[in-house]
Amino acid sequence: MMKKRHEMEVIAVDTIAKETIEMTLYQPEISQQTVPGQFLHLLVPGFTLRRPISIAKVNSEEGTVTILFKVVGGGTKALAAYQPGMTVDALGPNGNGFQVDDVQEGERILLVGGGIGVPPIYHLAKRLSEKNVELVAVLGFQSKDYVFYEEAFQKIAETYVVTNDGSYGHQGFVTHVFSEVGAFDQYFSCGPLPMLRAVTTELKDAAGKVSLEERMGCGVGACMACVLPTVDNSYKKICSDGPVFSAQEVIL
Amino acid sequence: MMKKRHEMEVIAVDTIAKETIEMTLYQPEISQQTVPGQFLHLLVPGFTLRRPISIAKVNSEEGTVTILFKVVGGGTKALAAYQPGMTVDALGPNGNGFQVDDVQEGERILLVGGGIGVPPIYHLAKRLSEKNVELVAVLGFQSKDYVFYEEAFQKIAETYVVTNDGSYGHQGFVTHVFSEVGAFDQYFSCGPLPMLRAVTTELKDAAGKVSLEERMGCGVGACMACVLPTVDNSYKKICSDGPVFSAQEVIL
Amino acid sequence: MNLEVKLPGLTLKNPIMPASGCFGFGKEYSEFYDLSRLGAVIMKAATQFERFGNPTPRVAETSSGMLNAIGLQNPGVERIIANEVPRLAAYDTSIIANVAGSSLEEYVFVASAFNQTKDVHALELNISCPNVKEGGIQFGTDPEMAKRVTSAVKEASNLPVYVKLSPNVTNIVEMAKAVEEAGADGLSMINTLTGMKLHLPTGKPLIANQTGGLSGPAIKPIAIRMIYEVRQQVSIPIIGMGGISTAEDVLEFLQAGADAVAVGTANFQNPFACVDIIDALPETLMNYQYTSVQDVIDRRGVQV
Amino acid sequence: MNLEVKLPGLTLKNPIMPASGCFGFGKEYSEFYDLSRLGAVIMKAATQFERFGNPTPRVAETSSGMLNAIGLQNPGVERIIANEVPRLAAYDTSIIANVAGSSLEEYVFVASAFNQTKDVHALELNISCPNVKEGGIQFGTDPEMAKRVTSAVKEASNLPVYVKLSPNVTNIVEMAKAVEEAGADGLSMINTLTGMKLHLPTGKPLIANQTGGLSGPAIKPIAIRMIYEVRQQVSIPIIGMGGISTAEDVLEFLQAGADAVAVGTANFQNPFACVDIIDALPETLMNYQYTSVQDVIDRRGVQV
Ligand SMILES: Cc1cc2nc3c(=O)[nH]c(=O)nc-3n(C[C@H](O)[C@H](O)[C@H](O)COP(=O)(O)OP(=O)(O)OC[C@H]3O[C@@H](n4cnc5c(N)ncnc54)[C@H](O)[C@@H]3O)c2cc1C
Ligand SMILES: Cc1cc2nc3c(=O)[nH]c(=O)nc-3n(C[C@H](O)[C@H](O)[C@H](O)COP(=O)(O)OP(=O)(O)OC[C@H]3O[C@@H](n4cnc5c(N)ncnc54)[C@H](O)[C@@H]3O)c2cc1C
Ligand SMILES: Cc1cc2nc3c(=O)[nH]c(=O)nc-3n(C[C@H](O)[C@H](O)[C@H](O)COP(=O)(O)O)c2cc1C
Ligand SMILES: Cc1cc2nc3c(=O)[nH]c(=O)nc-3n(C[C@H](O)[C@H](O)[C@H](O)COP(=O)(O)O)c2cc1C
Ligand code: FES
Ligand code: FES
Repeated sequence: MMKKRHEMEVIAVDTIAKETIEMTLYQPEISQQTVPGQFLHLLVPGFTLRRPISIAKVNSEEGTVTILFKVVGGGTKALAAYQPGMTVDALGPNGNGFQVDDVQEGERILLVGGGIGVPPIYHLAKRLSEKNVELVAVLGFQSKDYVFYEEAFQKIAETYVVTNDGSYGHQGFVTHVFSEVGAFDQYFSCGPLPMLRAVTTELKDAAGKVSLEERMGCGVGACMACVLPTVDNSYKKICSDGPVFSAQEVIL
Repeated sequence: MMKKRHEMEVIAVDTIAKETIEMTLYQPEISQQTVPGQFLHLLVPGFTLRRPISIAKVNSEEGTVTILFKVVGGGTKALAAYQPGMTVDALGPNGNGFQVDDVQEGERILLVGGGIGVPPIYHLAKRLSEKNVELVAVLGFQSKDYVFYEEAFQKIAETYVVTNDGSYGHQGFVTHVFSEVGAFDQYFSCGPLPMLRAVTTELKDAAGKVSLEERMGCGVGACMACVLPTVDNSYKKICSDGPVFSAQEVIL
Repeated sequence: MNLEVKLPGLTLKNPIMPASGCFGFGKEYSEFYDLSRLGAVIMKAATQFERFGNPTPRVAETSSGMLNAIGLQNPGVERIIANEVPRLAAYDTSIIANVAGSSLEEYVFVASAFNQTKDVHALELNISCPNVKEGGIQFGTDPEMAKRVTSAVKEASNLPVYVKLSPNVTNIVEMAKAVEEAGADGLSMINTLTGMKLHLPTGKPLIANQTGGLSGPAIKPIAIRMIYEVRQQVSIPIIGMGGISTAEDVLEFLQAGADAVAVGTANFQNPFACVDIIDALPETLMNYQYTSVQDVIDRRGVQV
Repeated sequence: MNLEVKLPGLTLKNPIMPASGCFGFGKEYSEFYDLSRLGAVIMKAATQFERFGNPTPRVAETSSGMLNAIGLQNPGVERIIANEVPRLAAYDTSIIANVAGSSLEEYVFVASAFNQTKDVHALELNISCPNVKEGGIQFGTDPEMAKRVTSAVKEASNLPVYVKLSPNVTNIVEMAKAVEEAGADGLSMINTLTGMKLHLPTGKPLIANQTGGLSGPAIKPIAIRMIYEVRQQVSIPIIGMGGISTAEDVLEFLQAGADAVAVGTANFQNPFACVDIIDALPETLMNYQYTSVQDVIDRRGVQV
């Protein structure tokens, strides 16, 4: 089946934390096909390039897809001003998400999300919670105002919240609470590059998967904007080979 | 008093003829100050240059200003999609309109409007109808589908409608009915350049005023984009000296 | 409506092709539509050896445009011929190979490599890629160098050669004339304009390579001007590009002097850009009283 | 916050001035705000005699930009000094005169004419106007010609001379070095890029002059690149321009290497563009941890 451009109808737009927007979109096909970690590639009128935004939740019964984004520049600012009833032009679900086939029953899984990397980790947590596994989540935010989804996580995982400035939960970086989380079988992480570097270094002997970001041109694998060197002296494209990679495979 | 940028609220948007939009905007100051023939300089997001659109009616009691425009390109297309409640960023009223101080009681005035040149002529007609003068209006349109404001004119003027293809009213150009309109003291005209050339040539011995168009940069007289040669070997700026000029003064 | 155009080595069912570097080797966009609909496909640049390209970030957005400094990442000409060309050859479309290099010898090597395959129909000689530091850029800005590389490639190749010009020059007509004299079968213009964007928090260039090539609608007026100027003085055909995203844009390029066009950056915004333009072209031409693509070409001010 | 910058001949209360040709002689915009708020005003080009300029249409819109071919319409230098300068001098701001010409003699004539008045603080030597056919353009694209006219004007004038460079060249650094050697006190860059737009119904150029100068946000990446390149190799101050419409844009120009900036096309979209930028500048600089305009200049990679 050929890939499509989707016109997704905006169902709801909410500010759920400082500079953080949750947007629910109607698109049954995408709501049914998505693997956690995949992203939508959104066209914002007036901007040359599409914006990649991870899928944070799907509701395949209602046919909806939820995204969360932080207002950082012109594109996300424009998107934040959308009203229910308007439509967003999207490609997706793009990329390869978190593969959970090798997660065995009874495993203890560490989930590490930082800032706007939390939403795809939530999507993954929901998916994993359908399996008989034990989930531990470490969620890092800049400060108290930026915290979101804590309760949602608490329902399905043992949850640690960390803020850089200590204004909420533990103080410091996500890695600072790794000593408290106990043993685990594999980990999954998404967040800013410095965080991922710290996480993969700290957990270098553990099996893990990380979701990465890079500035994109096409978002579909054609333009070579988003390449990442791999340990075998080759490269991968974040938009189409990733954004999720084995922590052992890539060079951060 | 310093000039301003106005945020005008859209009150109503209607398609009143083929590709022809009537838009009513709320802005009391402008509704009170405007002279017929003056224009608004409208910012359409996504476009570099503002769009000059003549004022077609004002209602100083309700504080509204009405414009009429034809959808010809991207800017007018975007403007046509505006909904009541949205605001339009406008400069204005810009330019010098039709001076009617020298119109004497009892005079017979010929008004000639072509296509999208009809609206400012309507504004003028309304203003003149407050004086004790006799009005004759000749209105030219491409074809029947494009005709608008005929009834409104009939209330205040002896009105002739002409269509290029004869699908409504008289067939041909506005100048074709000049033989029928009888004697007059002065004329006022607005419309496409070929029409104005024909009108001023046909009526070269009559006192008249014409409203002109040119592609604009600033719209306020600073950039020299919109100059027009004058008979005294000098020039005028359409945006600030005009758009209305004495037919004898300018070279078309 | 007849959209066909005939150019040296190429009979195109329509004048629309994706621009080099903006379409990979077609694989990704073949998941969106049937590539047989395209007039031709211009492949990503080929160099002698595999290249990994520049560090990231490689792209940045600008007003109505973007900057890129990919750095000619490609698997090398041999693997392109072995793996990419056969897959593309399965479609009913023409294939143009984009030839890059950092030395005269590399250009000649890559160009002659394409003699091996019957499935490539023309070469686009990329003397203008602004993102290669080793010398590629001089070929595109010095008429004598441009002449030399054009002659050498013409001699080495048995395919028609379209030389892709850089807009980063004082005198584009001089460049066009130089490569025409050297035997170019056609021109391809324009490549990107060298630009830069800074990352405000650091005050440093946002793209790792510092400068990047500016493409997209922002550069269209420059492309139109250059094509128009060259068309007055040069008679070989021109593949026009630079900011095309609608059928109206295509008409403007044809009127200015192009004989076919390539669509680059627009593919990123709309993966269906090329086919959407092909679909809209007949009505657009009709609206402006043209009866075919060839009619536009025939009726422009200066005849080719 | 301290927004002051000191340049040869100019002590600017802030680094923002309207660009030449986009602000007339200030009269029209003085109806929107008090011109004393501006760092300086750069006047519309002055030539020896009155010029009526090109036929209309003189402007066309493009994606994130516009084309203009005004053709240096102005009342001539004597009337500018008699009528325009005194009116502007009533404001508490610096005045920069833009000097144009079609011959070396005309440049010298116009430049020396400004010696008559005490109210003009610097000259911007416009060797780059793409819309004058008689030869103005060569001065801006040939380093030797640029040197000659710069030396001649420096000799004739007792004001600091900022030479305004054209971006329509292969090598902007070479041009900048040439005029620096010839004694320029500063640079002003960039002028417009030569572009064209066609009128689809006729297939002919929309602007009567055929080509026009491209300005606006579309060209900002090219301006930033050129200023950055020049700043690495040339030490005289730079007045930067090309697509500025926000305080962030100003910061980017300062980081790239400009010491002050001019705002052109943005005035047309927003008549308050210059003062809106001045108002926003302190907060913008603060957001990026700068303490003053001079702090941005001092902290950029390469010191002037
Ligand atoms: C695979 C992937 C998934 C992402 N998921 C999310 C998400 O779920 N929520 C969220 O808030 N953000 C997410 N991001 C980051 C998001 O794409 C950027 O924040 C957004 O594009 C910024 O756009 P802007 O116009 O607001 O900012 P601007 O800085 O004005 O954008 C300018 C350009 O830079 C690009 N850009 C800027 N920051 C980034 C970035 N961090 N990564 C990639 N491109 C960038 C933009 O796409 C645009 O092309 C994701 C990025 C990637 C690559
Ligand atoms: C003083 C004056 C009053 C006007 N009043 C009206 C009016 O009341 N109703 C109406 O429908 N139109 C009027 N026009 C014409 C109107 O400005 C244009 O139709 C409109 O700007 C087209 O914009 P666009 O984006 O749809 O078209 P595009 O063709 O996409 O516009 C591209 C550029 O060309 C300019 N342009 C295109 N056509 C014209 C034109 N005829 N005159 C000036 N600039 C043009 C646009 O402003 C824009 O800068 C008036 C023009 C002037 C000068
Ligand atoms: C991401 C990207 C990669 C490019 N790679 C190449 C290339 O490998 N070879 C080449 O000749 N041109 C390359 N170009 C230039 C385009 O082929 C085209 O000339 C230019 O982008 C202008 O067209 P556009 O505005 O439609 O994109 C590239 C452009 C982009 C945006
Ligand atoms: C309508 C118009 C007229 C201009 N006239 C002149 C001029 O007389 N002299 C000059 O040196 N530059 C002139 N310029 C160039 C501007 O000063 C400026 O260098 C250029 O527009 C880039 O800045 P911007 O993108 O902010 O407009 C003109 C530009 C425009 C748009
Ligand atoms: S963004 Fe184009 S290959 Fe990934
Ligand atoms: S539009 Fe600028 S002077 Fe009239």
